[in-house]
Amino acid sequence: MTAQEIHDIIKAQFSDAVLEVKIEGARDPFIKILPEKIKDVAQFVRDHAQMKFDYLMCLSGVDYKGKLGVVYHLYSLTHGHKIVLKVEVSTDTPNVPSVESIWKSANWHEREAFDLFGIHFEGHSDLRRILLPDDWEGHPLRKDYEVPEFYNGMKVPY
Amino acid sequence: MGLLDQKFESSNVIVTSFDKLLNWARLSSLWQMQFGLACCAIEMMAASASNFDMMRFGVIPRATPRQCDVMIVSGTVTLKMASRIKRLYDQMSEPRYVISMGSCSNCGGPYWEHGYHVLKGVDRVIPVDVYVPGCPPRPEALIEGLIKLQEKIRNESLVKKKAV
Amino acid sequence: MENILQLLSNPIVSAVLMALAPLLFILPYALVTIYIEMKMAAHIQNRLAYMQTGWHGTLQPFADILKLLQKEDIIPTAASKFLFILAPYLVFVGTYSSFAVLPFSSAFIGSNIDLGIFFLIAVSSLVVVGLLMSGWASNNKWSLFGALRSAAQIVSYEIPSALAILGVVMVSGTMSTQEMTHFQDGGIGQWIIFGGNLPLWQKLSLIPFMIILFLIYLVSSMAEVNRTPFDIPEAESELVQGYNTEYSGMKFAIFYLAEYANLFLVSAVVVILFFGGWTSPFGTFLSGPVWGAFWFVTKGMLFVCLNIWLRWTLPRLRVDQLMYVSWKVLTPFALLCVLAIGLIVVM
Amino acid sequence: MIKTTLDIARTSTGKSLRTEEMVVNMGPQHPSTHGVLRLEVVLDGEIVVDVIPHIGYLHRCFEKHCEHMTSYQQVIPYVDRMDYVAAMTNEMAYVVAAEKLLKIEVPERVHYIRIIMAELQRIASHLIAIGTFGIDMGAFTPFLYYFRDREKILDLFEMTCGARLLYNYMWIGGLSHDLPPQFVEKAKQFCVDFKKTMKEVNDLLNYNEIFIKRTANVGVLPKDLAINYACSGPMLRASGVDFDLRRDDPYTLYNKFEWNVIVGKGEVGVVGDVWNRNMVRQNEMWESVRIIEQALATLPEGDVKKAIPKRIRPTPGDAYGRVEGPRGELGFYIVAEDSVTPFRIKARAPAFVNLSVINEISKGAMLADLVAIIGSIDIVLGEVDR
Amino acid sequence: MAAVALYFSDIYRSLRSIVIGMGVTINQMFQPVVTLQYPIEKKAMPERVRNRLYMNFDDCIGCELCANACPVDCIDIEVMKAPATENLGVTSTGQKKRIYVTKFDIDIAKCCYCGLCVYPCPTECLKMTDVYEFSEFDRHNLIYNFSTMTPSEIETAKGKIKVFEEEQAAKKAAAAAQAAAAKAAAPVPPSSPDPSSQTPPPPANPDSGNAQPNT
Repeated sequence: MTAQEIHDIIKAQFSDAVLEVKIEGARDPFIKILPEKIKDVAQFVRDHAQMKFDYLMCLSGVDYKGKLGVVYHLYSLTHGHKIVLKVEVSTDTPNVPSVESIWKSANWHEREAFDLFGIHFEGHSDLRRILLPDDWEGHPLRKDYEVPEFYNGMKVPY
Repeated sequence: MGLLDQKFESSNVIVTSFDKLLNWARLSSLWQMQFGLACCAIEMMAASASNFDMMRFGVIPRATPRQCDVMIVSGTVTLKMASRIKRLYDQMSEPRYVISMGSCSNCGGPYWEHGYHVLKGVDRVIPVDVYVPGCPPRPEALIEGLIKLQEKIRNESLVKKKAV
Repeated sequence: MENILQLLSNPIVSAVLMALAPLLFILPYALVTIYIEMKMAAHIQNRLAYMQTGWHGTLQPFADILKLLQKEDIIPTAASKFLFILAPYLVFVGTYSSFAVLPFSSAFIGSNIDLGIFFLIAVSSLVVVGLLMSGWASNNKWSLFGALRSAAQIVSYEIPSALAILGVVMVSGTMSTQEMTHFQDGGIGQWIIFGGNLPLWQKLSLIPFMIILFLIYLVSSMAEVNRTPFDIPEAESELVQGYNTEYSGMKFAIFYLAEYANLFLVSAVVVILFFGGWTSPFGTFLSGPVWGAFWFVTKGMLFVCLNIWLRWTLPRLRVDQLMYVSWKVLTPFALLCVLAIGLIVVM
Repeated sequence: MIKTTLDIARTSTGKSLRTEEMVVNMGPQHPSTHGVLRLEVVLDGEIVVDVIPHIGYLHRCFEKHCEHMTSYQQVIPYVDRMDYVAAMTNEMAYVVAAEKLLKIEVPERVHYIRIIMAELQRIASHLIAIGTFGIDMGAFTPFLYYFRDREKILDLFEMTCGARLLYNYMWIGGLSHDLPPQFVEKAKQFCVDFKKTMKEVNDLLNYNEIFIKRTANVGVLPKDLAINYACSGPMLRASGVDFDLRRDDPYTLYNKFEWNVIVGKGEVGVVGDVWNRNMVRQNEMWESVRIIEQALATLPEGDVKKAIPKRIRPTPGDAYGRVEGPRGELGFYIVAEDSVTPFRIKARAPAFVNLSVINEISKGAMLADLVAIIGSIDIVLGEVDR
Repeated sequence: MAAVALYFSDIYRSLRSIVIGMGVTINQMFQPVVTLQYPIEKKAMPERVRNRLYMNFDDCIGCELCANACPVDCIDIEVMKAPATENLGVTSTGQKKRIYVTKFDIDIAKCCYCGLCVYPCPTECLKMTDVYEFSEFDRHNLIYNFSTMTPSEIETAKGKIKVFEEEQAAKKAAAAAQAAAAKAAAPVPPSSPDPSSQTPPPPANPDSGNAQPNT
């Protein structure tokens, strides 16, 4: 299935959720989804017989300077096609529905995105810091992050 | 420290040669703490494996800190790990030595500049005896560091009272 | 001079001296065995091991012991201090006292008691108490695991090993280790693994059962000394160091010593039970008290080497499989063999 | 009626014998956690009730560093340090993603050399995986045999690019060096020698009955769970999913060679158990040797530095490139803006994803099995924590 | 019955695999050892080996390309533009040195031995050697100072630059005065083609560096 067909199916089902689509000229064709709808779309594309996106390759958080984004790289082991879904939320209220219940692999990816970007995944079963210690302050991969001077009495900068 | 530590006041021929014997024992039976942190751990394993065989120097990996003499900090020490390293060091029994292996544990290595979660040098939490540079150091370089450490031990005195 | 002789004839002094005699053997033996083990392991793995201390690192065990002497003796704050200190000595005593009944040669045995082999089974089980103590007193979960595993393991493997010994006792008709050895005197054909000095048809029919008993004893003895594939109490990759995780310095050295002493002990028992103890394999050729000691130690060391060889070959069993081997394989086979041997001997 | 100890205990205390679950902390320093993984294990006796993995003890801020580089080229040394056991395949993944971003075509010789290096690296990585797995099982000797042979691969690498472990060999659009003169000959010799060791270790470890008893039917990962958890590499294939990126999403020139995808068949246990995972790795090494031999035989001529761009400044956009690393699907998601500095690089580390399944497959296993399961997942903490 | 067969076949297979394993190990025991006895014997390093960085200071032209290429910023260079009148000599590749390099420190403890600094160097003064034995008791000894300029030399250089700058300023002022005078005299003044104006020209840029014959 081509990216265009996938887009058409999604568009037909969730006409108001698709915000932007780029297929021509993109290295990986992507569809930008309304953040609130991402869980429904994810459920739909996983279960749809023609799409069957059963394999979440990668889930990345991105800081677009002023906006935070989550990028879902999907692949179908049955059909062998892929698509990229993107959502964008504001830095002040970075709430995205969790897709953990759809793809279990999203569990740790979402925890990582929460840890490093502060994106809050609603409905995640265990949203804790994963890489950094629990008492760490701030979200280091944000572009405006300042490295703390001390952590637990240990000097951090060189 | 051990049974014989600082039991003698003055230094004479017997004490000196006894000292030499004890130093010899200590330097030729450096049991290594079996733990690795990152890339350097692989080279440390290679140094213990057949081709370089650190056991030639009496280095045996032990899993528990209590029975170890030398801790080879092999890899990046992160802030999350630093307190654990400190604790492991505290658990080791005297006399204990530390070899800092590789750029990361020397001073943060490639992560010294932007590594918000990297401890810039393991010597910020535990005292280090020998710094082995390299990223990662070749197994030979590690062995050379070990020989350096042996030299250092050779010039120590455990038996005599330390001048305060 | 006379005073010294008088002193020596004092029963208490002589008993103490006799009691110290095995130490004269165990210490050098342990040093040599540590060296042999490391070198053998190294050559199996295409490497060299100890090279820097003395010629080919022959002085390495001395360095190790001297170093362990210098190490700080840590007793963890939360440990049960008395038991923690007592445990290694108890382990060592358990092994050490078993040496009393080992007939090193026709002229030397610590104590030639009638129930020698029985004494050995009983006393060597004392090790379990020491291990349990060390594991519990360390206040370390891994140690506790090691101790419990070790208790389960040693107690289970006592059964097949006792049954194997029983089979031999039935053939030789004695429980004294010295008597047992005398029973096998007269060359390789007279060894119990080949049926002892019984009539020929009995010998021939005994051989298969004796070989099975030998294997059973070998396996269970390996389990009793906690060596791979049965080293689950100190399984490095699972339990860090098991029961001796918290021990350092001299206390650890005693554990170490006890382990190697125990290794020789079980090998020596194999030799006494199946391979003729101190008897020369060539009948009267090269026999006598001194040669006897030579043969005994040599045969013992051969089995020590076999143990080492196996250790560096095999992976480790899991705790339930360990129990399976003991209760479902070794014990039934041992019982069967004992039954068969009983029938053969009676007939 | 004979009273058992349990009965006595019950009657004396008035209630049933109380057992308590024990929480044991495994790691960050533990001989079998392959680095600085920490597992909080809830144990009921020897039975594992629950496992809570804690990672991040080696979080080296890889992704932050990438955003501070002054060129895309400078990321490569950091990529090496991510999965330090398989630096070549990491570089491969990064350059595949970057070349996709920059739309660079590289010469055929570069592809061939990359394949040879990646497959050699796969062997080297699997050697460590199986060797350390053997140590977890208590077998120390195969580990040293494998390390001995790994040293030969490292010699080949060292001769090619000068480093033993972290190579900085594959550059965007090419390679840092061409192959040295004796490389082909030595690599061929290695392939011949290596087959012997593999057979030996099969005898010594993989088909040892004790080893089989320890690993068969342990830590079974069913097929659908493996897919839902996005496991990849040997972990996925051992569960019976016939999926290999080298064949199914081809990058470079893997489809030119003749080789098979190894899938777990459950010879001695069930599909998806620890033994199968180990065996998939073992058999993959045979296939890697096959690929290397073919590639060496048909190595084309050419200049390996021809396509290296002088200055890398991609057009804004993003690209996700993935390759089949020794541990599974290794992907790099690169977001570029109009600058020489990467805007964001996210590494999709296979070990990170594979490790997240540990809780599911180790419940009900014994403590010793847990060690086997960790070993069979083949984690590299540098990659898990990045 | 099947269970019984399995029971016995298990025992048989276990014993068999143990014997096979023991065969492998005993066979290996008599193979030659592969150990390299390091301090006694040393491996011949391949030609491309990347270990300690070596820097030939005589050839350095202070272009800072290596510092820019370094991903970990372990090279610390401080330069001063030399007066045009000053002759600093030429490098072995024939390039004229124009810059005082007052500080050229490589923190070898930070270095990641990637070799990226070696390629851009226009005079090939930086290279990775095969020396790997350089462990230290003190970490600060791992910061290698390659600059041969002593503090007094730096002071003199500074003085020279100051003098030169003053001269230049004076010249420029003179030129400006002249120009003003000329402007007053003639409507179209000739643009002053003074190559050594006060703003230094950009130090050798990457492309010109690559233009050097380095293979």
